[in-house]
Amino acid sequence: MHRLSLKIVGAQGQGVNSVGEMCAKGLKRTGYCIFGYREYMSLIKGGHSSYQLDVSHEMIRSSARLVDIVVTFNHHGLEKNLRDLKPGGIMLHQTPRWKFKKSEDLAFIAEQKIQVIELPTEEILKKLKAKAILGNVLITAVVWALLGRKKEELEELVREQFGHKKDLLAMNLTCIAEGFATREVLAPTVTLSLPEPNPQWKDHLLLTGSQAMGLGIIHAGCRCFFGYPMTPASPLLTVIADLQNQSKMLVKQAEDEITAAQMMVGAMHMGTRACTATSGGGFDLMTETLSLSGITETPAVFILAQRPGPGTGLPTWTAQGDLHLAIGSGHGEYPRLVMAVSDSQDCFDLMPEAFNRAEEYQISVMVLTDKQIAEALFSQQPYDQEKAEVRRGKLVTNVEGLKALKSADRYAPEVSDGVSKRWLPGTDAATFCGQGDEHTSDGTSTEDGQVALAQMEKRMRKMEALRGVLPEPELFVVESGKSVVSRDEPRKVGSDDASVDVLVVGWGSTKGPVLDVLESYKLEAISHKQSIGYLHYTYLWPLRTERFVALAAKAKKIILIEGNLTGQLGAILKQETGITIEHKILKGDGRPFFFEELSSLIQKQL
Amino acid sequence: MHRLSLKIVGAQGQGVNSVGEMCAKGLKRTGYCIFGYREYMSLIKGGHSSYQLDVSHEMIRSSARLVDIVVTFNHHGLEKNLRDLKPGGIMLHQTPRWKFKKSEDLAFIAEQKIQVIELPTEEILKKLKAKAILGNVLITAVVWALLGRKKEELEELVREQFGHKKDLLAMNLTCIAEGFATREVLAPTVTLSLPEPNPQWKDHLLLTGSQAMGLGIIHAGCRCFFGYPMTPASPLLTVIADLQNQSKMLVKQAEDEITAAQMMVGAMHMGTRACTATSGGGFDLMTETLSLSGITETPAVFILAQRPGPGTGLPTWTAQGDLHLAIGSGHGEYPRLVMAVSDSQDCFDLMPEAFNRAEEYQISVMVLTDKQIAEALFSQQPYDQEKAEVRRGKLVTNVEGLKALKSADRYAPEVSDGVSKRWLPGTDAATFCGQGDEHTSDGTSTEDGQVALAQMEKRMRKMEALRGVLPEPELFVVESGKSVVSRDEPRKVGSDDASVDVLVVGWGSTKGPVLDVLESYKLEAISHKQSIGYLHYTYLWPLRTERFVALAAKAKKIILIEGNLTGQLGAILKQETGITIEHKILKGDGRPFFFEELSSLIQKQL
Amino acid sequence: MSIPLSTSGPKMQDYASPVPCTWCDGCGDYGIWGATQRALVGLGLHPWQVLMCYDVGCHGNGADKMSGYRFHGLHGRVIPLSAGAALANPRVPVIAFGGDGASFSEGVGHLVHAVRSNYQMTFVLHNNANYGLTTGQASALTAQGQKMNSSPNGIPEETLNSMDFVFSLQPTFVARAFSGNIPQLTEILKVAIKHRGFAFVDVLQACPTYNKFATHEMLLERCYDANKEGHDPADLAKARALATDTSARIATGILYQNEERPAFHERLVARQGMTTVPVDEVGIVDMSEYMKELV
Amino acid sequence: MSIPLSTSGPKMQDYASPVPCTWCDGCGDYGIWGATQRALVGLGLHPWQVLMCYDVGCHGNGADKMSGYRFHGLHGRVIPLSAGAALANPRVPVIAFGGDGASFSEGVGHLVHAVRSNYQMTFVLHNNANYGLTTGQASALTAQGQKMNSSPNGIPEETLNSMDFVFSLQPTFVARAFSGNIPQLTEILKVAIKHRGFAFVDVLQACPTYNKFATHEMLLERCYDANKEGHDPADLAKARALATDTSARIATGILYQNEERPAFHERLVARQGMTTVPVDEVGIVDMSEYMKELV
Ligand SMILES: Cc1ncc(C[n+]2csc(CCOP(=O)(O)OP(=O)(O)O)c2C)c(N)n1
Ligand SMILES: Cc1ncc(C[n+]2csc(CCOP(=O)(O)OP(=O)(O)O)c2C)c(N)n1
Ligand code: SF4
Ligand code: SF4
Ligand SMILES: [Mg+2]
Ligand SMILES: [Mg+2]
Repeated sequence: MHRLSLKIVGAQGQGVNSVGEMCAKGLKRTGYCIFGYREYMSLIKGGHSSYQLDVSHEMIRSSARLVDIVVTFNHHGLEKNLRDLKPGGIMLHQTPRWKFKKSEDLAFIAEQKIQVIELPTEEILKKLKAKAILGNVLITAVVWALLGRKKEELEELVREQFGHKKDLLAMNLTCIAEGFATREVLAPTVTLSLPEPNPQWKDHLLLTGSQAMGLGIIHAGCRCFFGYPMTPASPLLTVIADLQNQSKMLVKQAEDEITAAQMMVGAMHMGTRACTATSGGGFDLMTETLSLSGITETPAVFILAQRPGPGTGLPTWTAQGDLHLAIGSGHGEYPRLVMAVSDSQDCFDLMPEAFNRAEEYQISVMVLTDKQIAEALFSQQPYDQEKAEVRRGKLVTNVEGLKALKSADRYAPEVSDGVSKRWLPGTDAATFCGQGDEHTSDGTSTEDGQVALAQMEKRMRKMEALRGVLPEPELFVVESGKSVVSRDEPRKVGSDDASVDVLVVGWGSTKGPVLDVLESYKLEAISHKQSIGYLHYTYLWPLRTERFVALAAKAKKIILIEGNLTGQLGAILKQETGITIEHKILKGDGRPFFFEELSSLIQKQL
Repeated sequence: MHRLSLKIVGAQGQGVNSVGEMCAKGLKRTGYCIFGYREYMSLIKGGHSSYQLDVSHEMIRSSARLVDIVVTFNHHGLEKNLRDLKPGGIMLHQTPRWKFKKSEDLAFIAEQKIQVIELPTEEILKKLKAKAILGNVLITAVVWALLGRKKEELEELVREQFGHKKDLLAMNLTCIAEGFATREVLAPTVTLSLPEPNPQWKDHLLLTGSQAMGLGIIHAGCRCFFGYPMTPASPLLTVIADLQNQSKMLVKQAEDEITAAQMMVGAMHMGTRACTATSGGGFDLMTETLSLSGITETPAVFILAQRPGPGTGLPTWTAQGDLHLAIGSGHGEYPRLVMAVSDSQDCFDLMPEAFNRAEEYQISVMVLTDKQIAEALFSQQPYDQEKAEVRRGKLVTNVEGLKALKSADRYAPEVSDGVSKRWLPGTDAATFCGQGDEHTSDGTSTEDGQVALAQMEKRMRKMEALRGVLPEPELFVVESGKSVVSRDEPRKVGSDDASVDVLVVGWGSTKGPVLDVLESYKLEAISHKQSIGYLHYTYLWPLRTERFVALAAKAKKIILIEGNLTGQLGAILKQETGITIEHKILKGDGRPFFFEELSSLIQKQL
Repeated sequence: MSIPLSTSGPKMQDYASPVPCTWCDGCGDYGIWGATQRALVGLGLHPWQVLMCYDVGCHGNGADKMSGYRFHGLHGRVIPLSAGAALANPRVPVIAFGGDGASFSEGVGHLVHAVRSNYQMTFVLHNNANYGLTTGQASALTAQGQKMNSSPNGIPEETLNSMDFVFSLQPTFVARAFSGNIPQLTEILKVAIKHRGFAFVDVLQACPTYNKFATHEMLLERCYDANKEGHDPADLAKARALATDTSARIATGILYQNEERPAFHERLVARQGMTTVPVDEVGIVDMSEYMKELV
Repeated sequence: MSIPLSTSGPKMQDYASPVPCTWCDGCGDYGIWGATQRALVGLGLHPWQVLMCYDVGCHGNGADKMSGYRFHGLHGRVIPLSAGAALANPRVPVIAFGGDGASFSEGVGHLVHAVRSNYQMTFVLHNNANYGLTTGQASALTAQGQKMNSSPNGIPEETLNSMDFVFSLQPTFVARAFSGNIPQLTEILKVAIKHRGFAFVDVLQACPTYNKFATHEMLLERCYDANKEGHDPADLAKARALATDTSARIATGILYQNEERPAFHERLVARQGMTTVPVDEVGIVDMSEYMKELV
């Protein structure tokens, strides 16, 4: 797969994101698949940040560690990001009269044949009497020229954005022209080689995981969102809030996470669909509510956006360190469902399912995401709107059904799947108490041991029922000469799986780089041409293990890949199956897996 | 072992606890071992409650399901507690002209040869012109007479209590005399047979687990206690608060659990010893702080008193359902120590260790207890005050040490056990930042991946270091004809353990009933005379597994006993060793294991 | 708030529960429990038309002692739970019951923000000035110098002046009542439940078991009906003064009411003109328009 | 509070840190940061003699930008953390820094109880009237009608009157300052740090990036030094009026101070007469007397 990587770096607030977004949009429209990745620091302005775009005419889902071009807004980038360049890479900077002084840097530039290009942005803008902000267009134009793309493509973009402001548009167009001209002067022979575009990408959406999740939430019929800002969950709050005038959703920024969670549970009890989103520390505060909704059997949806902990940790970086938290937090024993998204497709598709499962099983559903997914930019096929349905399980709303209800139906323990009927305040029926104390079937508090046990067992039966209906993890197989093949239409277990020699197991945002890496192998380059399968867990608790056990039994080697230090999925797999995964690729530095990095880590294990 | 069981029942506030405590004290002073158990409801007055005393001349650590006598304060007890009686048992009640009417009750009484005795308390008190409260002494006197004990023993007790109030004392003595006389009239031939007393018990302390833990905390040099009321942790708060004028401790009832936890961490950071205590729901709220102290490496001690969840659950009953909570809660990955007390000995002995480990490893220590331990009454050998020591690990306090410090010593990652130096605000040394963000060695925030990883790994190394020094679980073995023998002086691993045929595994408050049951077997009555070992886990995370693995390999059968529904210790044992424990005795009704109940459950598995 | 009236009025027995009350003799919770039922019946509301939410505490033990849709949640969290419910369906009157421990300690932040947010709901404070259910610890409203469970020397903190506090938050409805005056409390609750926005009803509640400083007798003696003495609930300054100063006598009644400020859900720009409420709106939403923006 | 004076006075450079500040240009946090160091030097306190605790937020990013013992904890929790530290060793002055988001939303309960508890500590509110670090969401102190991140239509809640709120809690020290007036803030902090009990210092802080309604310029124009105009901090009624009403001008300075009420730790009956503080007392305690009671 041909991959071109652009990295725009500079101080936060300097325009890194603007240039990144403009390039991304332009390239996608031209017919490329884009994967965008942002790095920034936990402060407002001035922190060194970057926006990286990995571009291909084929599907691309990860970032490379080394890039073809670094575009830097300030001199820090010149030094800090020099070693992000591939041999022959381009350093495009804007620092007048910059000279590398460190001998290592000079040696590196010479050895790696790095091409350093100085763009006199300030000078040009002065000449054009343009405001500083127009530097972004100028830079983009230079990059565009280096990419060998047409000026018109960029012109169309700015026309779309500034069409209604004539003067501004004119100035933008001037900057584009100037950018192309400048490139001809400064670096006429330097180019970044893109493959031929593929028109299939033109109609794709370009969105972050947070945007995708926001759309998924709205699509799912969620009508109330209770949030509290916390990176990397706040972008979702912003997305949902910004869409409220369109979606007419009720959006509340609560006074804290406990409030957000309680409001969500209150709204769910009343009968709408509601959710909340937070990160680890905020989620800790929500866990008492999580436990409450376990006993009241209130549907609930919690989005848990992971970042590295403990404590405040690395607020603007990524991790997969809160799986055990999602599974083990909240006092007492009660059923719950933990699922994890891996990309913009999941972000959309899984949201209706989260609400459906929450309502069908009257449980809390935790949807794990992470900073990487929340802020990465995906090229997404327009969503299929026919797939989702609203399933509300044993919710009674019709008049006859309501009339027939007895209070004691609410928590009737005699149900084999543990799920009893549910109906809503304000409907004309026998009333009950949604009860946080241990209770009898109509929600009366009880201290009777047998009654209590029956309720406990009733609730816990939901776990077995759920385990029975949840999909097994998805298997992606690399076959000789072929791309990654998903074995999951329809998702099935066991016997018909080709046995794989090497079984790679993972979850969450690691899926992107793993698939990119496996796809790049196509088994040609791999010694012994072993077959490799990637087993991706979307549903993490309750954990289905049949497929894993079957594959593990035949695999010569199992490799666990997780963005945490202890191998949390590995631990629960062992807890459930007794199988120890000896080979682990773990990561605890707050960064996602980069393409080459992961590729070589996997290769080492093969 | 000869066991006599008395159960006093009635409405909360009627005097159940007074009579129970008086009997307990009297019997212990006379030379008996007492195990007291309270049941009551989550309301203030009127709820049906009980105080059960199991009495023996030998060590006794559990309650029987069936008792020798029920003393009831009201008519509810007559019906509700009739079936708590053994064949031939006594129902002593105070309801004038009570007649059993239900045919099942009458049949039960006849078949089981229950002796029903009506004590005309009201009438007698009227005759004596005594206040209602004196009914308690009267009843106790009757019981005392039935037990065949001497009047003087009881007289001494009331003399001790009321010696300074002459009139009251006289009236108490009159009631005792009247009680003995009444018994002669009402039931001259009815007796409760006690074995010969054993003077060894006379000097024992009679205390609840909460009292024991309070003493342990004070003994450990803990100087600040930050609490918030929540059953079953509130009795500890009450104990500590009531002792404050003696201990001079700083006791603060905080505004909520988050505050209590934060204050504790603040006080620990400043350099004193502090702790907090709560139950599951309150602990949920503390978990963000738990995670924080993971990254700031602040010593912290959390007491987690378990009751059945989820939600409010059964607030005044017992459970062992929060082990996974203690291990898995709090976002991110960080080291922690989880230990569980099992009786009044542990409650005292483990507290200094909790603080020592917290300070040595600069981690949070969670001490699990439960309602059963918190409120049970134990006969406790006076504590050995020579055992405990204060170990504060790498805390630097001496002038030269302080002078030599650099800021970067605080979180220096190059330490093999993960523990770096610590020193206190207000001491004349280089200063640092106790940092909740990921940081460099002096506590400066960092966003550098390598620095972050080094700190993560540093902290996680504490787990391995800790695992190396924590004791293995204790093994108790039943040998032919002998009582339970502990194999643990000194605590050692593996090879020298006699292999046992049946390995019973458990933790926490189940230890008492398990030992009582095993002791009762002495292998005589058991088919095939298998040897049985009880492996008791005090230290639960990190989990030592060498001894378990060695014993499991040789055992013909392994039985897991836990007061929860999912087998939480079993799950972590499997996660760590891959060994599945097939046979499980689990309990989720809020009650502790009763002696006969557990005995027959174990027997069934043998 | 406009409450739909049902054709056949409910009766007291519709609110009856087979579960007997478990409060101590003389507990003020009986009075609040009785007045609540009367008020609901008086408003013509059937049990199925209301949602009552309970905090944890002695008062919360009332959750299963009457009919109606109810929810018994966590200690200190009844306000946000109720607010969430009320936002989801403002057509159903939501009444929250909470203790002083819950409302001025564990959950005081929720009270602060509910007042300033003016959610459409009623909050009934069971103010017994202590933590009843956990057996008599001090709350922020416990008087100085009282020996309490876990405070054997009395509390070292200042007692919080709850009314000054609530008035600092710009409430739209403040009433004070006494658990021993059921008729007055009933009338207050009727107005509170119909109030547009957040109605704060502080009920001074006798707790003979643990509160020895503000007893039924003391309250009976010192409480008076300010409305009867001519107090106009529209007069904010007077209301605040009356509410705050309880040194001589204790003013009860509807101390302050202002229905000009819209309730929270009415202030949401995005939902102006909506005729449905969120519970009506659950269904798959077409995303075509949203997707267009992202191509 | 009596602070032990050291023989050789500290200098400004003792507080210097090699870590450069990361606030936006024109951020009021610079002023507070500078004034804090000046105040400490002015009081003769060496970096090792104080503990500074930081909440999470833009202001909290200052935790590693100066010397001294410091602790950087969780969002909304700086007050109880600091109070715990101060209780453990009241000899070390403890200064807590927190944002308005932290103090009036997530952690508002702690503020309430710290004021009524009168812990021996200083609390410096970085009041930029928004959530800075999470990129400009509204806080409870954000003005009406402002479009903020996640509130594109402005906030639907009422803005909280923070001073009326704090005064309702019977504070013993209330000051207001402006981040643009470093000399005045320095003097205020010096008095606050020495105050007996909980000193609440509200610093109106410019946030050019997200706060467009209470800008540096606007504050510069409207703030005046009330003490210079003769306001006596002992006058509670006047102090409250000055603090609460900011419609025309904004009174700054030490608005209220009362040192007659003992600090929390001084009010503890059990610890009367103790000459040690809890950090001095860690050691095994003989339990013989306690055990005697239990035989
Ligand atoms: C998180 C949490 N902390 C503590 C408790 C224990 N608890 C139950 S009720 C209560 C307080 C009761 O006081 P109040 O709210 O005044 O109600 P009252 O019983 O006086 O009516 C407490 C602390 C709990 N259930 N949950
Ligand atoms: C429990 C928790 N929730 C949310 C956050 C995210 N967060 C970080 S700072 C902050 C608020 C910042 O506002 P403020 O306290 O006013 O400080 P400022 O940045 O304005 O100085 C929030 C919500 C967090 N760190 N922890
Ligand atoms: S303790 Fe007080 S509040 Fe609780 S039920 Fe008894 S009297 Fe009522
Ligand atoms: S966002 Fe505001 S408060 Fe934060 S650093 Fe920038 S100016 Fe200061
Ligand atoms: Mg109360
Ligand atoms: Mg702020």
